Amino acid sequence: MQEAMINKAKQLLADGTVDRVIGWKRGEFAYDITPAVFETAEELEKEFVFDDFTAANVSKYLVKESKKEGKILAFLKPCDTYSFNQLTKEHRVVRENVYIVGIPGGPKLDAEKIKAKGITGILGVKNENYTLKIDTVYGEETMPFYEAILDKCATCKSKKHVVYDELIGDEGEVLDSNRFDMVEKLENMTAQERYDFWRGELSKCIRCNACRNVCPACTCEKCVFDNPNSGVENKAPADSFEENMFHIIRAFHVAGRCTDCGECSRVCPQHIPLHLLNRKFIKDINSLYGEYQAGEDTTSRAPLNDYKQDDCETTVVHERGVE
Amino acid sequence: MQVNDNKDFQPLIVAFCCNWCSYAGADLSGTNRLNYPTNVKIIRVPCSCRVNPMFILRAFQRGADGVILCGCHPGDCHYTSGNYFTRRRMTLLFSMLDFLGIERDRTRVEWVSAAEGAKFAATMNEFTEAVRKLGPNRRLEDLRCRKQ
Amino acid sequence: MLKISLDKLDKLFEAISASQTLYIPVDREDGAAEYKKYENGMKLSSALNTLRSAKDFFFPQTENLVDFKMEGQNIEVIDVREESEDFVIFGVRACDARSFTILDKVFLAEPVDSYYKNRRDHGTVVTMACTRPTETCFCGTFGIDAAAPEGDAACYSDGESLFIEAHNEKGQKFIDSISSLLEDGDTAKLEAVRAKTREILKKLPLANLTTDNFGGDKLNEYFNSDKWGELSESCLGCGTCTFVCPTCQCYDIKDFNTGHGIKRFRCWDSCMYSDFTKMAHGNPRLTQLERFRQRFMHKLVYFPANNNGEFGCVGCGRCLAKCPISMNIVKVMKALEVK
Amino acid sequence: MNNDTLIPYIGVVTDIRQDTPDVKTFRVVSPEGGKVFEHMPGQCAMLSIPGVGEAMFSITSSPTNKEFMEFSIKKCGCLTTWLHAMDVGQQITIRGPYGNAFPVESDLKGKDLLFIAGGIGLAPLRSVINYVRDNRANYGDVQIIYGSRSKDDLVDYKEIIDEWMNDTGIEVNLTIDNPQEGWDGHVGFVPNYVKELDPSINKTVLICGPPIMIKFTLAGLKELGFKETQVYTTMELRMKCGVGKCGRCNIGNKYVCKDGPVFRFDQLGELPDEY
Repeated sequence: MQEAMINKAKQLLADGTVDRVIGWKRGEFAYDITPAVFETAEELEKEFVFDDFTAANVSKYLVKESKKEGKILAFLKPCDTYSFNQLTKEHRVVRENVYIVGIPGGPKLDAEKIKAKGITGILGVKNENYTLKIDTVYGEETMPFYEAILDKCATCKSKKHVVYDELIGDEGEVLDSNRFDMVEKLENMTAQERYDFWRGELSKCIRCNACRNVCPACTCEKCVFDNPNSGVENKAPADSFEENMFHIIRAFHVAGRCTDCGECSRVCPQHIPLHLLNRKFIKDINSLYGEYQAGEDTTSRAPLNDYKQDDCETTVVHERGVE
Repeated sequence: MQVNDNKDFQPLIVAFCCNWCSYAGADLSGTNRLNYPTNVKIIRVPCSCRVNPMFILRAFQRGADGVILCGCHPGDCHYTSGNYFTRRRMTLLFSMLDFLGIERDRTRVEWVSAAEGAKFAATMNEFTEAVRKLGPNRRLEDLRCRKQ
Repeated sequence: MLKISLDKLDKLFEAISASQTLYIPVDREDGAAEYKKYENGMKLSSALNTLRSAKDFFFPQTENLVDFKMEGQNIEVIDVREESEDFVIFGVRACDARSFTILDKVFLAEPVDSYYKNRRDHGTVVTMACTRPTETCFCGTFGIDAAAPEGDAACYSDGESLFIEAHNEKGQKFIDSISSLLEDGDTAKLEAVRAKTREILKKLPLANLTTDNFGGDKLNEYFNSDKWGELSESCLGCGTCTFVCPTCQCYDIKDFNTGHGIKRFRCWDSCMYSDFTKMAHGNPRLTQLERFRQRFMHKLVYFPANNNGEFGCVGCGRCLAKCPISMNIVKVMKALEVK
Repeated sequence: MNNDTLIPYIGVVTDIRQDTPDVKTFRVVSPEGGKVFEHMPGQCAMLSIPGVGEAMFSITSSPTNKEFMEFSIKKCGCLTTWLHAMDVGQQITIRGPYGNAFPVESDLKGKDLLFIAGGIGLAPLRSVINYVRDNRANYGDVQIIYGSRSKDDLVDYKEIIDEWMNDTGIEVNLTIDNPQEGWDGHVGFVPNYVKELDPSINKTVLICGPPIMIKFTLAGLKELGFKETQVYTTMELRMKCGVGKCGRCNIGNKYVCKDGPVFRFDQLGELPDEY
């Protein structure tokens, strides 16, 4: 696949269709891959990588990149195309300046999951028939491939590319995922249990803002939490309230726009399952206002920019589920 | 389930009232000499839809024990559709607060028209009582703001 | 050297925590390790290092500096400082132990930061030698020996016993307080373990990384390098690297209005943030390139320039593991290096 | 526990003078009367209104003034707007003094001095000028070139006219950017005026003003034959601690709050261009 992508990129650069390519660059180890822009065939040849660890969603970079001169080639996985489509819908990217090549999606691997197994000194990771052969300083280790995949890939919602100019591989389909299972499990707990669960998770937050800065839906020029005049600007969770507020508002601000790409949880250095907050909104929107998948199209009205006269009242919250 | 009724507890209630209906409704309940608890602090907003979810959270931060949002009845919004958006927005916010384990009875949306002075007073009485039963807000408070 | 059998660790922790607060690294449900206040029954983590660094103990993420009461035109200043309690941090790795020396250079330089010094005076750092370093480790680059950590007292494990030795008075006092549990032990096996660790350290992928080409004298050369654009292009501008870093020490001072007074607190800040240097009239670091450059120039050039060649990095590898886009000091060093 | 520099003192604002439409000068004393602390010309202090903000301002009064400190502050951000709105009697918090100072007791002693200021840039230099005036025997000739947008924007105009201009051995040259009714002095930008005046190259120069003015004036001075080692300036960047620990006001490895704010141009030349 990597070979095919490099060839495709080289060809498009050579025939002048695009001026730049956004993809992923090899790192020091097997897993530390950095999104990068390539301008020449030599750079592509030397550093471009596409493998089990290229999970980063590059669509947010296109907000900036698509406004530069010339056209850019972007390799987008199915989940990335949803993010890109949503950005197009919000007029945050210049669609004409991006040439999208759809590439097959995951499941992608999570180095943290491998490390959590106690495997240290990782020098190389090979996938042999869905068994990972991990070469380490302390000898070879193995683990099942599916135990090391990213959480976001384990609950993949779609293998379908919703936008592309060209496709490498076959067209995929929307999947019947079990992504709301954990949300449901929490909903069925008591309020006290839910409170304890979230306090445990959110108290780990170090407010590095990685979840916000990586999110393809968070594209405000100036975030309310960075604006000294907003009255809520804060840099560190000085109180548990501020932890809660940041995460509620972060998730709320992307409600109805979040495509569930899972980047927030992937980048969280403290492994907080932030995507559950976003999914809760998605689940509520689906059940209360009709099925809606952000990024699926570029024309429909977002659920929070829309209403029906016979929408349910807020008391629906008080009437359902466990107290 | 609260064991005691917190009879002595005086909750602080913040009520966001839309300028066109609910604030006038509160006014009417006053001119009609209807009683509602002094614990209710009214903040007038141009439309219920002006209320950003952050406002609700900030009220809790600064010591509110319950927050109620009052607006025109659906269909009667001065700005045609503001309260429809409020309704969706607040439904999702309340659902999220519930999801985080914060007592769901601390928040409420009520539609009060300019003619419903009696409803305003009754709503405030009932809501204050409900919050009183819950006791002080502990799950969404900022400890720094607690008065020693 | 004095030692205690590893299966008597509980006894040791109980003894320490009887007289002062003890913090040890424990495993969290998600597999990461973090420092927790010791309570009976807690198990020492076997993880190589904690997710957050140990700097929190001396330089917490937020701390109250001073309170103000405002009344009319008058202001009352309330000093909220209190004498810190005595505490022990157990199981600090060599890299984090060195980071305290670096933080000391900043906070204990005149004028001394009394908040930091207070905790530093009352805290005893008990280190633990590494036996299983991992691929992201490069403490050797900064002259740190993972098998012989610094700290007030150091511990070494040979798989059966834990050996303890003091490095200074504070460490000796600590050992004296638990001496009834300790006995003299033969270090032959321990020496073998340490030799083995040092062998492994030599084989790590980053073992050959050196600081030879960095330092205060390279200021303009590296500042004007054309590599910064490429290196910083995918930086998200988040603060992960700074907040997990044991040596990052920049802070912000903010006021919080509680409704009945003002709390002035300080919190960690990150040079990666867009408002770090923003003033009313403008910002000298307008793009992520300049902010990114600042972080690495500080560690590799500015800090050694001001501190007799000591670098502002200890090679703990946290930023290598945690950066959302995997851009880190090692990649920067390799890209920048002019031989 | 010892005093910590991060814990401020209280200062009382006893006088507020409207200097120009957007600059006010505040007189600050301690609640018991007298100065809150001693300083040297060029040093700064952190002023704050709790809950509003804290920022670094240069002390514009001379240390020879034993009764009070003065700060000339231009309204441009959150805190300064608040300061401009307050009344006499208001308490503020103050800590300092921070930074180095102009070398008035060493390198500048016995020298002929040339002060070049633009707009609010006079604030830090006023401290030095008055220090020199009060220790007149220690210094040679003094020339002051000061320019502003208009006559109304000349900070401390009254003091310049009434005191500085009447002193012997002090030459004051004022200029404004555009012609204006009631102004018969020089019209033109500071850098050009400096070249026109063609000061003797034996003088030591102290310059402060907008970055663009400094840039062009420095180029002009070099043309006239001045060396970088003869020219001092004072800098400003965002600061939080004031003691070189919070890590944001650095230019290269130098902290403006601790190693500055006064730099000689040959020192600045060695540092990266990031200010």
